[in-house]
Amino acid sequence: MRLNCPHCGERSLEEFTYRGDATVRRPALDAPAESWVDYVYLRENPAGRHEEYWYHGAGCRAWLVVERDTTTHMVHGVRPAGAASENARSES
Amino acid sequence: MPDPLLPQPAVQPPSITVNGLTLALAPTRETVSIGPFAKCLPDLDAALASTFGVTLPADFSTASGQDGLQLTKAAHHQWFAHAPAGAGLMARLAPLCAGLAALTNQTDSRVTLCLRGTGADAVAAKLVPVDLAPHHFGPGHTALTLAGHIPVILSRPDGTSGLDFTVFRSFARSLHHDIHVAMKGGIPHSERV
Amino acid sequence: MSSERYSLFSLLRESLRGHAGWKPAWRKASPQAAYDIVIVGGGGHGLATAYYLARRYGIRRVAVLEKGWIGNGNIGRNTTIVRSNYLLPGNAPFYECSMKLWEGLEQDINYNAMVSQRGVLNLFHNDAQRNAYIRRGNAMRLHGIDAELLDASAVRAKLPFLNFDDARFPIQGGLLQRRGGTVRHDAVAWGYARAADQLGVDIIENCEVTGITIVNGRVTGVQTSRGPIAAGKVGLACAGNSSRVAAMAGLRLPIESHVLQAFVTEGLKPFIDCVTTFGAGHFYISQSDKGGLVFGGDIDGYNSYAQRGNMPVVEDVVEGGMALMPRIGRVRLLRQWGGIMDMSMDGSPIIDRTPVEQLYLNAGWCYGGFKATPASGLCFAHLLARDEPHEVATAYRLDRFGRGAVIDEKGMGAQPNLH
Amino acid sequence: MYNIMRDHAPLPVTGPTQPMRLIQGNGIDVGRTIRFTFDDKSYTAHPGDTLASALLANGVRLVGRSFKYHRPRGILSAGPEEPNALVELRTGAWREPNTRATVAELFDGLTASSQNRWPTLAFDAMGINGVLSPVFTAGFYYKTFMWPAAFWEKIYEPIIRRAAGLGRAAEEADPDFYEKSNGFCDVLIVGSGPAGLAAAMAAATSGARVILCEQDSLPGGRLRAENILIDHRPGWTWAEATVSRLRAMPNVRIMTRSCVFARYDGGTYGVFERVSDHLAVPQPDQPRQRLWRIVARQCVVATGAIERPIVFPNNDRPGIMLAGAVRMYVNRFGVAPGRQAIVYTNNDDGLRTAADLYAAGVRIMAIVDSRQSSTHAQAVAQRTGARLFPGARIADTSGYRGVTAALIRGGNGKDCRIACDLIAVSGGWNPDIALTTHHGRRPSYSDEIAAFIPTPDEEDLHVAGVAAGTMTTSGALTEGARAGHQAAACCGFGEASSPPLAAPIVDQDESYGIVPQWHAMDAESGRRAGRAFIDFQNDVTAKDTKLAAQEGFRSVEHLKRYTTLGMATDQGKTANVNGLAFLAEVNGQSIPQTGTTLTRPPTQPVTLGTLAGPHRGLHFKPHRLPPTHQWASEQGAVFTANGLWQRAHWYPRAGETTWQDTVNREVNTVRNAVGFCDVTTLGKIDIQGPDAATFLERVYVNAWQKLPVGRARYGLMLREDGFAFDDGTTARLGENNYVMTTTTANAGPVMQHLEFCHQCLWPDMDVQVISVTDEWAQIAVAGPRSRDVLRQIVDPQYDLSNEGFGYMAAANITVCGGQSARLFRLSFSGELAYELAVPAHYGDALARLLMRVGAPYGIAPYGTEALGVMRIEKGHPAGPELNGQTTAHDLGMGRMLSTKKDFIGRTMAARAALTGPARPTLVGLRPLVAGTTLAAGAHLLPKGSPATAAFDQGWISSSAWSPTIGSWIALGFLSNGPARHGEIIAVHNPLADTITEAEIVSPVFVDPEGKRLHA
Repeated sequence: MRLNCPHCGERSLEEFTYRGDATVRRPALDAPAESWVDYVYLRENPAGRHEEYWYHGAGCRAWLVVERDTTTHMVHGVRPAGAASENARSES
Repeated sequence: MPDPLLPQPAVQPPSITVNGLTLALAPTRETVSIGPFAKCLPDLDAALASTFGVTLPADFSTASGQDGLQLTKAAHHQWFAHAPAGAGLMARLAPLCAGLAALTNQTDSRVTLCLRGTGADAVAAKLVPVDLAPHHFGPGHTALTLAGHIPVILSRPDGTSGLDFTVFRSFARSLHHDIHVAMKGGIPHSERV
Repeated sequence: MSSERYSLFSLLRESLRGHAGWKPAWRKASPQAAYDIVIVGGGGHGLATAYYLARRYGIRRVAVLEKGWIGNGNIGRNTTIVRSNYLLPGNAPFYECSMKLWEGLEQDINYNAMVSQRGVLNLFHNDAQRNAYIRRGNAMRLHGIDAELLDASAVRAKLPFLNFDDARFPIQGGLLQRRGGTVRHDAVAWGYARAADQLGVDIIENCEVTGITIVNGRVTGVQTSRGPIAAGKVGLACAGNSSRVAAMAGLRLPIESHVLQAFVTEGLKPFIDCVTTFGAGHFYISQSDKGGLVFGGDIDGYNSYAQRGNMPVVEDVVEGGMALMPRIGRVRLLRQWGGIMDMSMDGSPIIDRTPVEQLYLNAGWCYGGFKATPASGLCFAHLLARDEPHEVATAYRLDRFGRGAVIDEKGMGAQPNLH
Repeated sequence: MYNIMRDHAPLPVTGPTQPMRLIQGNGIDVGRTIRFTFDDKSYTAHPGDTLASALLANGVRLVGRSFKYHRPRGILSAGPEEPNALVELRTGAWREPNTRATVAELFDGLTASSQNRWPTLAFDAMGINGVLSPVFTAGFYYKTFMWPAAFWEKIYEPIIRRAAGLGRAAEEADPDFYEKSNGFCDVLIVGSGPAGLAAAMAAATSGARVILCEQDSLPGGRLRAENILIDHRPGWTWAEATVSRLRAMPNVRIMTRSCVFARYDGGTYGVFERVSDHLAVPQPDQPRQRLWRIVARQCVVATGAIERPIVFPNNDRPGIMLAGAVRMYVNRFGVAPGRQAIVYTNNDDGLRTAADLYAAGVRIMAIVDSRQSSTHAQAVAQRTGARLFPGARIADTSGYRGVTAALIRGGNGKDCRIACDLIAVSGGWNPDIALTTHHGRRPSYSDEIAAFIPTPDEEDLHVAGVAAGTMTTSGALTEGARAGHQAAACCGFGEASSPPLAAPIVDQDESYGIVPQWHAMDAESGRRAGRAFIDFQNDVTAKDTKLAAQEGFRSVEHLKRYTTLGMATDQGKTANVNGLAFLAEVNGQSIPQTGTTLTRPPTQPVTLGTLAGPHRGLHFKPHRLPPTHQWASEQGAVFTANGLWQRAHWYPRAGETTWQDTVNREVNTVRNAVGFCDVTTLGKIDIQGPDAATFLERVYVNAWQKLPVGRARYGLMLREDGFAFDDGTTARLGENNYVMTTTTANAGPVMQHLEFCHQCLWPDMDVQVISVTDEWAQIAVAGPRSRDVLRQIVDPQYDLSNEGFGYMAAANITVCGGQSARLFRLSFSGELAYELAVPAHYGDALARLLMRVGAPYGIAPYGTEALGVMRIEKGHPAGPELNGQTTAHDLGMGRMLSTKKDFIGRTMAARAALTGPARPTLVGLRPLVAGTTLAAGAHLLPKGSPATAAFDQGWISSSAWSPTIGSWIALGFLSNGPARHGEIIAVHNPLADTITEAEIVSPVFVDPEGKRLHA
């Protein structure tokens, strides 16, 4: 499997680490305990397209959000996680 | 007062030759990492441009400026500034980048192993999973990747036939060993060089 | 006369008459309109559940629904290892219950699944690992489970071909469970299927569940590719597909589906006697009765339903193998495959009721489901029959994550890719 | 000049030792003779031979024994699909089991032996199994060996295991070297037959980067086996010329002896190259084999097809071969596999064998064509003088160590026995579609060619030629060119619409005309008929298949698993489709209704050495070396692995007889004088930015905003699930500049965690993090004289007094006359202690300097073992306590958790199950008798309680002999621990068969008031 890192270009799996469901959002401090349980333990686990966090640890150290099909392993999109790069110029 | 401390190279001997290829430890150069703070990139570029005539490259290529300064991307939002030993790079950058970027000295954190000679690409291909073809990875290009199990910054310097592996100092001996083994294994007969 | 009971006598008798008397191991049942209990998933756990429901709890109006052919999932795609060398109090009694069921399995179900107690040896390579294994071995002993600590010379005497000469991470010793071993995986599925079938359970293949019927918060049946089936209770035993099937009932689970690869080499004359795990890399190995080296390593590390893995893990696992056993370099890999693991968020399973009444869940087996098959079946049957957890499975509750009573053997936290 | 085209030449021989050798073959060099041995007997051969062709040339037909019944077996095929001719190559550490003789390239001096036989190949005692075969049916072992239960491991299984396997793995470490490489291309072409070469030429001409992989040593594929003219010359010379042209193109790489064994995701292909297996003496350091990871944007699969046998009674005798293989031996290797041949076919292709054998001087005894009438067969029979049996089948064969006759059952039902020493069988060709199914795509069944053909729907995969079911050479050439052109166009080379290169001209298209006859069994053959093998290697017979179906194993996967059909080393290449056809017949279904099994990687067995590559032995994982490593080696340090790091474990000195002596001395040196230890391996992360303090507040449980510049603080991190993650000290070096330390083990995970927090959780925080672990050589200098030692090094303007640089102070300083450095007053040992950091290149010099200037104060280096003893003496948690299962409460740090701010893990750490008093909590333990060992890993039970888990209340996490206390001491976790100081507890270590007693004490054994570290 290869992921097209928005910074480094297309790279092979061994450069990346996976962290699962990227659709979860960390609750506010005062959110009810159930929201925290959901956040920490529950996962979207679709057979099909999935948004997930990947870390390009052996490359540019960027956290990425990858849209990938879990049944075919086809990658449909990769973008930097968060808005951390708001002052990075358009990299194109 | 004791004598000054003397630096110790990370690998020895400084150079080996196998099958017409050489692997050598590059002379130490000064390295400072530059991590721009939020919204500071334009000002930082302007400051660098005014002093060194160069800005932080957006892609993984090396930008060369005045006084031997070279800028390469070292992470998704960090750059390395390199200069020859004795340049006083941190002292020059610190006032320039104050309030604009985090600077850390990285001079001793990395060492660079230079692989030179015909077939360097074929040997490097045994280690790094990136496409080294000239139109993908030409002179001045860099890539953050793995050489075997070891993270490296791979770069193709201008004007030489070869590749540079910049590696964390603690990994240098293992990487040196791995490249040495790859050199001894020879050039695959199918490789064009 | 047909040969319904397997024995040396029946085998010899059939040999003399061209084997004409053997019957199908299980009937090709068609779905009836209603059952007391419907089990979704015709893998090892589902079939074992049905068997114990019928045998131990006397419930025989049971159907096992399988979307393909039985044994098509992880029961037929694992490395066949059984053991009960667990540390934590929530796990140890359960896996020991399973171990004991393995030990009597063949006589129980009249099927030779070749339970082979050749031992499971976990190697350690540094002091911290050794101490963790001592803690684990002692916990096992306190639970009445066999465990022995071997030093490096005892390991060498047992497995002289391991790398003791130029190992990057020298072998210091190992924790041995002699009662651990291997079981012929497919035979477990077939044996349970045959035994359950003989007790009247309907095993229905090529019957995919497409929906779960819920009326007023209570399950009344399932919809399938072969029509609706009413059920008093529905038990899910869908392994890697647990999230998909549970979603039909509106449930989200603390589970991700990951691919785990396994490997087998060409057949060789036997030389690896016990199951061996490498403590300094992702590699475990045994040699099958047919002579193939069966080995595996870590999960690929990303969500997948594709039953295939990728190259980095292949290389990682084999590197571990060569580091541990440098004599296998000239042995050839014959086949690799992938199974889909229901990785739970603490690495331990769930056998529990769900928020939907009369809907029960058996899931979260991570990559340890095979060894659990008999106890999983027994405990799930108990839960389905009695509506209360079996005494060895009281920790496997769905609400443990909310309470914080996680059973995290590896101390990795809520990250399935790290287990 | 080859002469195989000449009509009906007599059978010439090249010498008395190769009675079956023809004058020439297109792939061998008869000008040179080489020697090899098989089962200790010496033979001659020629360069270009495989072991199989050489054995056939020497008239050796019996080469192996089957797995279960130990039936005599010969060579069936001429390729990697070989199920029978498995041998052990070489000897000793180089022994290579289960090697297919059909792909083993011969070199001078090769030694090979047969396997799975005892005492000899010709007489194998285990042949008795054949007699018992009525019992040994499919799955018989599932039905018996159950009573008595204890007998399985003791008796039955050992017998089964002894019979298991074929070859023997070497008994020594593999002495050869393997390497890996990475390749990239636009178009990968698999196979160099007509379709592959045409594809390569088309793609390369478009300008695409092309890699062409051929598993064989020579290009050409089937063109080497066939008498086919392309552009009016022999096909194989066209192949060689095409390869020469391709080689001359700068954008083409041709890889021979390279098998594409797997198709992974994202256009990644595994390729297995045999680099020096064919060489008698490889060059020094030359790898034996090489693993390629090839990334291709497009792939053209031109893998050809694999011929299948027809299933008939006793179809496994040596001398019964695939018809296409026979042509390969005749035309490529110049070997006649027999002198009197019968050709048995259900298609026209098989008839070519009769023609080629006849041309080579072999007598064609009969042509058995299962089709009712074939004008083609009549023509060939007429030309070769063979007796033609139309609509016939072979009902049985005879001959023990080699076939001697066939019983032919004519279309009219009449039997006829004909003597022969070779039966060439063609049941048709199965396209080699393995690579096209690796992604789970099922093939479809073609009635036209009676075989499965690929159904690629992925846009990066093209299939051409016979692999796609196109059965003519001209079709393969056209289709290959089109596929290559399309693949290149998909990569942006050339126009998709423009026509591909004109295909070369083939003089005459081959006819195929298959009418499937899967087997030659009839209902009345009954029990007396000989066994008809479907899977040769695993001895799966037609009867086994029938029985499995009778027992309900009617799904293809069930059949395969129950009978072991297709599970042997040949992966069922010649067996699977026949098995499926047989099952379909038994089930009364069509083949497509019955289904197919998917193939899984690898397409051919791949050595584990290749997959592992160079990373083995000491180089299994890289070493990370701290800056003082060289110096420590010179000191005679004993090293230990700490993750990837190599750290000095202790520094033995003359006169010390055990490591314990050394460690005691090192501890005493620190406690009484001064010692130093390289702690570079601890993770060091530089954190800067306007939000740096806020960021620390979020990732640590405790407060950071008010830490003054020039001070350090201990911090604890949790995971988001509330359990402890890592700890360390973090120093504030500037207003917005911190340096964090992590444990050695967690340096990487913490960095990743911080990046996650920053990039994914709080992207608006303005903070920059970067590792400086390798930048600084950091050395702990500890002991009552540490300040005196540092005063010799630190430049004089820096005040090191307790007032000027107190406990937890941190500063950028200079040493040795201006060398920049960092100084921290931290103590893991509990003594007055510092950590001094200098740029890493100077770490070696610093260690040497410390030895020199510290000598008057009695300085000595200490290793991680002494470090560990001292931290246990001080009750500092480390890896065994921070094991991912413990909470802040467990570690006695519950009160550190701030209630005034958000931090990672805060909410989940508050769950009752993580804070209850019954949770085992950190305590110290001292044995009642000082010399009694406290073993880490022992469990804690109330005194007098039974040794069962019900009474288990905790465990010992770390223990050591404390030279300071003069006793064993330990840290452990115990329910309600802090409330139980003073209690005597039983320490159970069942593994060591000991129960001892210990007192529960505070975990801080040495200087609980902290006077020393504040000195």
